[in-house]
Amino acid sequence: MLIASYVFLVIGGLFFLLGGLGILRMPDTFNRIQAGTKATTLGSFSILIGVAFANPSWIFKIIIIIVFIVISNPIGSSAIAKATYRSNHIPTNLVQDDLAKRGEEHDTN
Amino acid sequence: MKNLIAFVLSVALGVLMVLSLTNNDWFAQFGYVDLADRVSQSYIDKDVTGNPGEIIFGITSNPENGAANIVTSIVVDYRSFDTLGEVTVLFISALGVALLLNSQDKNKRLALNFKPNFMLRVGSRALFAIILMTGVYVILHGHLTPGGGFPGGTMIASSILLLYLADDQFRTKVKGFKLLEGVAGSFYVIIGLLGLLLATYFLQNFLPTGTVGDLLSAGVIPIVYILIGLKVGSEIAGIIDNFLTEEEVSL
Amino acid sequence: MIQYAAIILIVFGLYGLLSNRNIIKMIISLNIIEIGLNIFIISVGFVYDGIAPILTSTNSSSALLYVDPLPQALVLTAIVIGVGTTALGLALAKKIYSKYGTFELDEMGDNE
Amino acid sequence: MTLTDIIMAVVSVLLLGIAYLAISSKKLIKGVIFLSALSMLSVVSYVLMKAPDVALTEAVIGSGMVTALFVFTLLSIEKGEAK
Repeated sequence: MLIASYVFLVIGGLFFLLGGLGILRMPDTFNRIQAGTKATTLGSFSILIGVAFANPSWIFKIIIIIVFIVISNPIGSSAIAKATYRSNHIPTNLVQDDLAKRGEEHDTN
Repeated sequence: MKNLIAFVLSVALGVLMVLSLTNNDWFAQFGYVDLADRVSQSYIDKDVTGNPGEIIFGITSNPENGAANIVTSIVVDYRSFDTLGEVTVLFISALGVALLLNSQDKNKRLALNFKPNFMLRVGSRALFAIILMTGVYVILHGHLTPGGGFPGGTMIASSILLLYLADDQFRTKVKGFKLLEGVAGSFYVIIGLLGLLLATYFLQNFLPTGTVGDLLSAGVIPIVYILIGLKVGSEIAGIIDNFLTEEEVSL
Repeated sequence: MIQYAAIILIVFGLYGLLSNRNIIKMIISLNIIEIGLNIFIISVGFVYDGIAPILTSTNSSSALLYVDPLPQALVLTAIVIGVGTTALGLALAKKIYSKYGTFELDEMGDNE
Repeated sequence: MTLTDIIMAVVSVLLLGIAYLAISSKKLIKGVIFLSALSMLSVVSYVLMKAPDVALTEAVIGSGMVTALFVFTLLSIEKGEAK
């Protein structure tokens, strides 16, 4: 039981390391959001599952925390992406721009 | 030149503080405090008046103070009068903010220059439920686990802040908050007067304290912490509401 | 170790308070002083190898070695009071801006 | 020198660095964000000094409430300038 917990903790830490590396190495803001959201969501899952293996009586609290992270992390990153688009920090080699078709505007500054 | 004087003054103050810290009998060396010299040891042993002996979690029943969290037992029982004064300070500062920012009657909500999209609105409703539930849990278990009325009340206020941010049209019933705040403060004082009436002094714990570690234990401590949580939450939510309104500009 | 860091934080906050002429930055410096003071008060009660002052099912006896709970009780209320005073200061700053149109103390009173 | 001492030294250095950045930054919003980071680091120091109650309170207030109040103030000012 404890060995499974250690394995999940190490996997979670590895994903956090990869997320941090991605934030450092990625070229523009959208790529950084993608690295910082997906990797840390999976990393937090792994760490929480490892804690659940180590201490099985905390399982209900851990389920609530997982639900919280599932809802809050993508919503936060989507809000950051929207704000980035509005404040004109988009890369120049953009292939497709769906928000412009829907009438969204950049801030004029 | 001004900055140089400021630098010299602040460095002098820092040197004075460091000098007064070293070789001082009143401040023990960092990490080597002897608690037996201090008054805190009697709070941990729960023997300010009686002497119950060693306290065991889940076994000892009816000690002088039944809270398993010793910090809570200090905040809400041994030094409860102090806490009443601090809640009053928070109330007065909330009153000052309301007086400064909300003087006119015709106020409107601060209009953000973008509309929150569908996902943000719906998701923040779900998050609101989880944060509110966590706040209520933290308040109710304040005498068993870390937390209590102060952080729990702030969590309730932050859930309301989330609704304010994610929904354009959201505006709470501010009068309800004001009423809740007044009722909670009044009940705090009433519980203190009941302690004066049924026991000997103001804010004394007049209910039986139960077994250490049960949810229903520690006498009046959970009741008082629920009241503090409601008061702190409604006050900070009122402050946020005042900051998010602006006066109607007549152009 | 962390005690001296708290003292240097207080010194930083004091220097910022004395050298800045912007109201928002002065409030930020006051907050830094508050954080430094809170860390210092907590560090007064720290004991090496002590445990947190909460009786649980694993730390079940009051005869174990605990850290000092009294500074924690003082700081717990002081943090919440800090929010109230910060909000009051920011409300005053907002009123000052609506009257003078600037946050800088030196530029006030010239435009009238 | 135990592990706790080493972590405390690292946290102290980080606290001082971020406090310097918060005071010396030119833009106001940057100072506010550094203040929020300073609050989160002080949460780490409270946990190291075995004060979970204080850490919980500071985590809710320092990262959420105080930052929100500062940002609301700056937001209303910017709106007033745009008009």
